[in-house]
Amino acid sequence: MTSVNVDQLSSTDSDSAPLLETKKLTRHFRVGRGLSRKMLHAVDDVDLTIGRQEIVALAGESGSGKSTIARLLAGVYKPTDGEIYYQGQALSSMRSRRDQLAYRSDVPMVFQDPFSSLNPAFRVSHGILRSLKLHRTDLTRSQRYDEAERVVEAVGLAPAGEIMHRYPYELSGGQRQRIGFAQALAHKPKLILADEPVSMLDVSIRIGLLNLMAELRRSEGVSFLYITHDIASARYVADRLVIMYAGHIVESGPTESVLANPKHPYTDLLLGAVPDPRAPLTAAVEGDTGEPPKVIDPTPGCRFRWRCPLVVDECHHITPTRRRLGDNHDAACHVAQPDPGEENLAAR
Amino acid sequence: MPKPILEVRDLTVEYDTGDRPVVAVDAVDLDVHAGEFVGVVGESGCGKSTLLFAIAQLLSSPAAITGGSVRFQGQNLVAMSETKLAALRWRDFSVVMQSAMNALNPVKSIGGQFKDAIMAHDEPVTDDRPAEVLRLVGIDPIHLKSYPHQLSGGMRQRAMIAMALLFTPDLIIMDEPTSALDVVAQRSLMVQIKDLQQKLGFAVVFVTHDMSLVSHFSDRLVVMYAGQVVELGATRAVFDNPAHPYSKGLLDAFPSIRGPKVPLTGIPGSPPNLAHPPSGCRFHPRCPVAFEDCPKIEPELYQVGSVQARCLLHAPGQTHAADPIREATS
Amino acid sequence: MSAVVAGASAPVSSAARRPRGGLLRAILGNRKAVAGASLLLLFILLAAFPHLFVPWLHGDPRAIGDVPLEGPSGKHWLGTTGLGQDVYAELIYSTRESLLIAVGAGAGATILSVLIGVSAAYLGGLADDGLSMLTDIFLVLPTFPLIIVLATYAGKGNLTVIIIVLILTGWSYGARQMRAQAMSLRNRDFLESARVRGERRSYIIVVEVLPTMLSLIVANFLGAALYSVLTAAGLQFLGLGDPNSLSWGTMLYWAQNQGALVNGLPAWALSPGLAVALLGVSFALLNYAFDEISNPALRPVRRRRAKANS
Amino acid sequence: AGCGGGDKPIGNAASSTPPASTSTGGAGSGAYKKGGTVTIANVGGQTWPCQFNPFNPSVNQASNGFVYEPLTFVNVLKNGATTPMLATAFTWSANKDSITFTIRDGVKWSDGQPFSADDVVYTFNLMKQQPALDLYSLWTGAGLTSVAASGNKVTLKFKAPAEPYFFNFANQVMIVPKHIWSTGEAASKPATWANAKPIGTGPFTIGSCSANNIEYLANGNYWQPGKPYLAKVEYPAYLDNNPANLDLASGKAQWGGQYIPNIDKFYKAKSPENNYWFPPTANVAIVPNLDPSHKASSKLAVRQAIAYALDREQISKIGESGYQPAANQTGVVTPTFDKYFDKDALTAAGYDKPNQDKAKQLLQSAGYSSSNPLKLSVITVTGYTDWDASLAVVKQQLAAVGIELTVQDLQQQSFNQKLYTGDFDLAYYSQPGGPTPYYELRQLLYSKNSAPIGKQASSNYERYLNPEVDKLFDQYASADPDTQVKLIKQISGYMIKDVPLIPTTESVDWYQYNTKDIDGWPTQDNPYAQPAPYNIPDVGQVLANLYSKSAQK
Amino acid sequence: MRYLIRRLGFFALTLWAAMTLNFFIPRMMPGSPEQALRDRFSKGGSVVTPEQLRTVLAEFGFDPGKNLMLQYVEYLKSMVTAHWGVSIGSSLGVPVTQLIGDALPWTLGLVGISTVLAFALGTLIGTIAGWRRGGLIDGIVPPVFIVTSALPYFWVALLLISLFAIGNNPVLPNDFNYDQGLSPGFNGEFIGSVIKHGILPAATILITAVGGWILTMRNNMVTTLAEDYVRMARAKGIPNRKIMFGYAGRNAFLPNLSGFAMSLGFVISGTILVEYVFNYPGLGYMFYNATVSTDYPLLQALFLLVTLAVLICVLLCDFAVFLLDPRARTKG
Ligand SMILES: Nc1ncnc2c1ncn2[C@@H]1O[C@H](COP(=O)(O)OP(=O)(O)OP(=O)(O)O)[C@@H](O)[C@H]1O
Ligand SMILES: Nc1ncnc2c1ncn2[C@@H]1O[C@H](COP(=O)(O)OP(=O)(O)OP(=O)(O)O)[C@@H](O)[C@H]1O
Ligand SMILES: [Mg+2]
Ligand SMILES: [Mg+2]
Ligand code: NI
Repeated sequence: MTSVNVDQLSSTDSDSAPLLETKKLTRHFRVGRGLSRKMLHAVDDVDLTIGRQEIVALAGESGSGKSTIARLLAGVYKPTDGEIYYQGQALSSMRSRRDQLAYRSDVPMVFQDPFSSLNPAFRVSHGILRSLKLHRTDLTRSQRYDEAERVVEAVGLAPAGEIMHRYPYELSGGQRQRIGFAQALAHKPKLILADEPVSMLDVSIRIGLLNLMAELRRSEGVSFLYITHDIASARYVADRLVIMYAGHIVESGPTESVLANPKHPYTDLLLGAVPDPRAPLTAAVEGDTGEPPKVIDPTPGCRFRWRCPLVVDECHHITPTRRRLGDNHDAACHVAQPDPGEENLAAR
Repeated sequence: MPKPILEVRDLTVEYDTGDRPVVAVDAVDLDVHAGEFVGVVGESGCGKSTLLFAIAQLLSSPAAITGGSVRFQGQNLVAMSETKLAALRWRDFSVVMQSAMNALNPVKSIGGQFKDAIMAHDEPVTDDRPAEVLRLVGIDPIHLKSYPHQLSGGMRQRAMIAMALLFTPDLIIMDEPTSALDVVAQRSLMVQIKDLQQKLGFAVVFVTHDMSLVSHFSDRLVVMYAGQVVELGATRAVFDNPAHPYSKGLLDAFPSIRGPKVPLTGIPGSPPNLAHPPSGCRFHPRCPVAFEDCPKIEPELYQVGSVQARCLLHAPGQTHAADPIREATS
Repeated sequence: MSAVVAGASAPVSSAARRPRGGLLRAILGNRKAVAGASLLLLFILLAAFPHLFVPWLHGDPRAIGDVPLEGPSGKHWLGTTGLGQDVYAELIYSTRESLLIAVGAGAGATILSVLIGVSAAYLGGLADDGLSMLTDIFLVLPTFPLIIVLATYAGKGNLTVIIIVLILTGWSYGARQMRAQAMSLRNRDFLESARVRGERRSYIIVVEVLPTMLSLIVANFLGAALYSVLTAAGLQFLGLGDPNSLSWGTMLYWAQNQGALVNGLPAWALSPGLAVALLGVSFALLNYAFDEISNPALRPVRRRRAKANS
Repeated sequence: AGCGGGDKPIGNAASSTPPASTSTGGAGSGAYKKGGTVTIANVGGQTWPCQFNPFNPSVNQASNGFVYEPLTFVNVLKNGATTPMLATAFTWSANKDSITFTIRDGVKWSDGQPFSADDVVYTFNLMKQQPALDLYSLWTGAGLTSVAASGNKVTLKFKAPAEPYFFNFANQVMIVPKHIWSTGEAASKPATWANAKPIGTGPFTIGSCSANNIEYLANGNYWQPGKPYLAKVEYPAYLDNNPANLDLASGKAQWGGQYIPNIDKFYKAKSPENNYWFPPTANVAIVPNLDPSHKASSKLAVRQAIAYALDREQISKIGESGYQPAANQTGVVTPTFDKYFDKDALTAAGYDKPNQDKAKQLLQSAGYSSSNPLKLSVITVTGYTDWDASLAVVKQQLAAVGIELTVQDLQQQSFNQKLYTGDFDLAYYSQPGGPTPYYELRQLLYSKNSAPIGKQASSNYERYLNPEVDKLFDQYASADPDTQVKLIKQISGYMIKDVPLIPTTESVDWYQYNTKDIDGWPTQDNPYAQPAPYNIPDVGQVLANLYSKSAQK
Repeated sequence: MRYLIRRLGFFALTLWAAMTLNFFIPRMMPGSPEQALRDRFSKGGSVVTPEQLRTVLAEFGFDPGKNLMLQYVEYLKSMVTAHWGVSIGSSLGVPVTQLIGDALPWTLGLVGISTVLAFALGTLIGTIAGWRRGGLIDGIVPPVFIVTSALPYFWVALLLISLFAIGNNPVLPNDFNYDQGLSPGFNGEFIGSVIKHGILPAATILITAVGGWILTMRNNMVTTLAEDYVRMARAKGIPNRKIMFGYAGRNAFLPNLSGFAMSLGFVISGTILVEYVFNYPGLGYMFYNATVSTDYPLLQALFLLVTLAVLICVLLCDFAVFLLDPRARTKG
């Protein structure tokens, strides 16, 4: 690992260690059937750190590997390569059921698709109550129920008692999404992996949930990995913004810094595409069709090179690594310019 | 101003659910002029798609038009026979559906689906017209041989739009054509649509629940709430000075990537159940500025400056309050 | 079996929309379901208390009378058999066995389908290949001859044997469907969600997966029950059942062998078949009703006012 | 008695005239004009394989009698009266261990070749060379040692007196043409040879054959002058009774060998020309397992109790609709074998009518009571529905005296397995008989036909072992006719005394005939042959005598 | 392409496994060919020893004493090389190929045609009923066919016989495949007779089988009609008939097709009863007969035939789906 890890460097001491850290996290999927050996590189060499009480927003193109990262962190997928450290302890070393339960209790996940993430055969309270039963063994049955009611109300579903008694098919997509969120809140976790938790909500309700995230972070110290397409909402809640493209993290930095001063051309393109009624239309992206790349058996080189307006020769042969280009702000691009004060750091 | 090509009057659509009918579109009036880009926004479930399908006469049971008329180029589509409609469809107005994955027949090639449309009409189009329109939306005509599942989401949407352009109709109705796409792809597609519209001069009715999306592209904006049009006017005018508390709420709930970071509040409460809509003003249970008349009197669309809004605050002779925002905080 | 296990084609997601608390209400609200359920209820009553329906026989439907081969009359509503037995009484008393076969074989085949289908889907890999193949083999084996072979082998007539045979030959169709559905469930997020929550594998299969498939399981049970009734009747009609048992198929066998039809006694020849058919109809009705309940799109629509869309 | 055929006991010089043709008497050979067709409705349960190998019992029903003929016809219904066929006469040696047939002159095979004593010798020797063809175990069981011809005489020599085998070798062995069977596949594999175009001496030849139907055409070369009268015989392959019965009732088929339920209403009432006659030939009996390992059935008192409890008339009336007459405990089928029937012995033992009290009393003596009821099960064959019906009646009758009977219907194969190896309490069973009661009784009671439990018995399935009875059978072979009658009566006595079998009804030949166009049928008054179309070779006798009324005009 | 090879591999493997079962299952039945033969012999009055029975069977190519594994190997060889031997059951000595050859055309003609007809008709009616959902056809047809699909085959057969074939002036024949007096040939009379004899059995199969297809097709159709692309087709102004068949029908048909292949085994089984009741000399009855007479060679060949037929049909339907559905094509 070279210079590029921007946040405080990892330490083995669990107190000073970041809440969660990944090193060279990689996940490939086999595609095609039978004897096909083609590999889809969903996530490649990802180093990601989430601090305590931090909201990290993860944005990027559809299919760039955001959900895959969340699923890796939640233990749904096993990494092809690399390692995840939770409070300094490697996930792969947690083998006993107790360790695993403890981790699952601390790090729940909100799934992206609310239509498939609730079991249609059970009332929506099922998942919440099960979580409580597994992770809050101190509670009695009725306490669990009260607790469930509390979190359902917290995500803005009222009357909570009635909603909890419904079956998923009786709820709208937005309502289901909030149930998923409530489920993650239920047992006082340390880090919530929220995979596009507000995508189906109307703007108005969306804001309520974003405010809830901020509030939770403030009052209970919960960290978030907030995956979203909606950069504006990321700006609204997140401390740090991480941009992915085709399995790589291409840029990462404090939210305001990234928005104000994007280093990677893809970030530029992405920001330009975000519609904003308050801002005039920018004609930045003429000609780009927005087609995501296929990351099947990639060759070295920048994965954005075909769409990049600034492409140089180097981009075709060398995969760029992340460099520090500003205050806590780094990007993986051969041509990106560092902030004035950061040249020395960027030099290799 | 010339006569509009599409005049929707008093259009009402009900879903038959067994017990109480759901009135998904409630007495909607709407004019669309030639070459105009009309955006229809509103939260999900407020009846936008239903309205579009009602205009295109594409509703199928349990939905049915129970009142009103849809005049297209002077003819009432509601009363028209299916055969006559079939002749009109696609040639004069076409439809782009919400999700191209489902709207394209998965077992037919793109070219085959073009051919079906051509065979259904005796339009004098040349054989390479499909290739031409595909190129127009930026797809290699080689994909005429492809099947839908072989194309990416963006390409499918483009192919749909290309198909809609086949006979260069006067009106294209689009139902959230970009909601399944990535922001970048969405943006690129919107730019292209706008471009084509300006080039070819067709009118567009464009449905979405993404306020920000229409802000850049539409000429006129229709805001729907619970099956009703609650605000109607030039896009800029609505955005600059929303007259209905719901429109205002929508705009206020919008974080922005530019400008100062301000705390935002959403609209409390949840969308109404259309089978049992609230009495009076349908927005009143969630309205920050509701007053005692709201649950009792059903508002109409009142003229407010250059826009129309369905809010009792703007009813002629209303003295209740002059400034809604102030009212909310007092 | 008439090839149709309803629900075969119902979209997988249909299972997802099954009302549970309101199941009874849903059934009561569906005309097919009401008809099917009342028919079934009637048969259950007949099976449980046959003597109530033929009180004058004092529980012996097999009593040999002295007017053989007689047409329907006030005394013998459906006539008499070649041994002078009352056809109506036999008909009523035969309900029990047919119902037992339907329910027993239906349930057995369904359990086997679920076990094999779901295991195949869930275990994946080699186990899946093996189990799928087993399913396919049983699917292509000539069913009826196999039944004949098994029935003769196992010492025929015995009710349990017939039920086992029907289970053995009837499970494969359902297992294929179960596997397909379980496959589609395998990567559904709610299972992942349960795993992330920290649930054990066994809990997930039993508590999270099976209830989700309930609608298919019910449909499968009804289909298998229908198949069992028809096939068992066919077997007995061919004389592969126990000719001394009281069942509709056996009655038909006797009617056929004693020339009921050619002797102008259609009531004897046709009424047991009608009973089989009615029991079958009740299962089929319930089956299709379940389809409708779980997939509202299939419900019949009321005629609408003129201009809807066509 | 009819003309010609003669009522002579086996062994006497036979008359040289062929069997008579009509029941009205009078009309002699050649009295009828030729023409007409008869259609047979007899369920074979399979489609026709179109093979006519007379040595293959699975297919020879369609050829024996039709195409192939025996040396002498033995009439079961007339106490074994003989009719000369391919042999004009026969003579036994004094101790009946050698018999000489005089072979008929002027007979031609249907291909025009002359028939001779060589063919007869060839046929018998073929059976010796190919044991698979020796269906009656003549060379092995009956002790045949040589068959030789000299001129038109053929002599069969046996190790021991062989009169009981006369029925087999004279009546059941079909003579085949040497010139066909000594060449090609017929010679190399006579057992499996299909013989699709059989050459025989019989009244008919195969016209055409399909899986559905065999069409026979009159044999122009037939040796009986003027015969056959009919031009054609149609023999469709019926798979199941119902369609065959329907076709008989409608007159579509004129000759049936069917069990027809409710026959008077269903068949007879349909037309005055529809007739039936069911001559009894053997017994249907409850076969008790006499092996001591079967506690109840091996007890004499139990068997007697059953025999007393049964009301055979009722079994016959309800179970068999009266078509099969009631049997009696002597085992002698009446009226067919009245001559051998010892009515007095039957009455003396009290078996002439049911006696429930006696039965109950016997049961009590054997230690059974209402608190310790006798439970027995009886095996029977699935598909024999009349037996099922009879057993339902039996069950009810036995219940009346306190015996609980369970009826177990078994598929033929399982039934055989159990029957042969002795794995049953009671079995319901019937064997084909012969021209005298000797044949049936010997099969059932002779100890050599038995086997230990677990081993396959050949026909004495109840495992009755009585040296005295064996001795009586042994004496029969060389006895004169009167002694034979006495011997049978003595054996009947053991039937009454030991109750080794409990006959219930008498199995009959199912036979329906329609006289609208066809006549010349065997009847009760003129029983010139067993009348069912499945009786071979009797079917040949009937076919040669049938004529079409319409062809006479 | 890999998909096709996989399918073929599956085909071979399943066939082998099914054939193995087909070999062992009959041999587990009670009784044996010897006993069956003995039984038939003794009915004709012959008395033969067990050795003799064995010689007879050996003459016909069946050696009961032979080691079972050896028999199995020979069986596999003979099945593959189509040397199916001769019957050792009630048609003792008749080549199995001849027996099957006689019966097969009739079964194919009757059962094949009426099954396919039922499928085609059911699909067509189902398409229309689904299309006119809530219409008159849809109101009547599905309920009626729910009832008919639950009727037992043989019962319908008996009913038809009692309605049309018996009584004072029967309209149609109740048995056989053609009038006995006729000789097969390509003449009007014969063909007419064949058709007349086929009407009732075919009607039986049609009545009981068509309902299932109607109902599944209708339900598929209803689900398909709710798809956006159907609405889209209407939006394009494509004529209704074309949408009904070309868009909705075709897509709804695909799942039905594999269902058809899968259910073929059941169909074949059901026809045994039809052939039995109508005395129709086809394979179904032969199957029954071969089973009850322990006719191993015939049974084996029949088993093979049916297994093959169903397997091939499954395979063909797979290929058809493969051709009709481009999605399946690229999956592999
Ligand atoms: N189980 C899987 N098997 C095979 N490929 C997968 C699997 N899961 C994800 N992928 C592939 O990995 C890539 C990344 O997928 P991922 O879901 O992480 O994207 P994402 O960034 O979350 O996209 P979106 O914004 O659409 O949710 C995609 O190309 C996807 O097709
Ligand atoms: N089949 C139906 N039966 C009853 N109600 C229905 C049915 N289909 C739609 N609705 C109701 O009609 C209303 C309008 O639906 P519509 O699809 O037009 O909404 P929309 O504005 O397009 O929403 P979205 O933005 O989610 O597409 C909704 O409240 C919905 O619940
Ligand atoms: Mg994702
Ligand atoms: Mg919509
Ligand atoms: Ni208001």
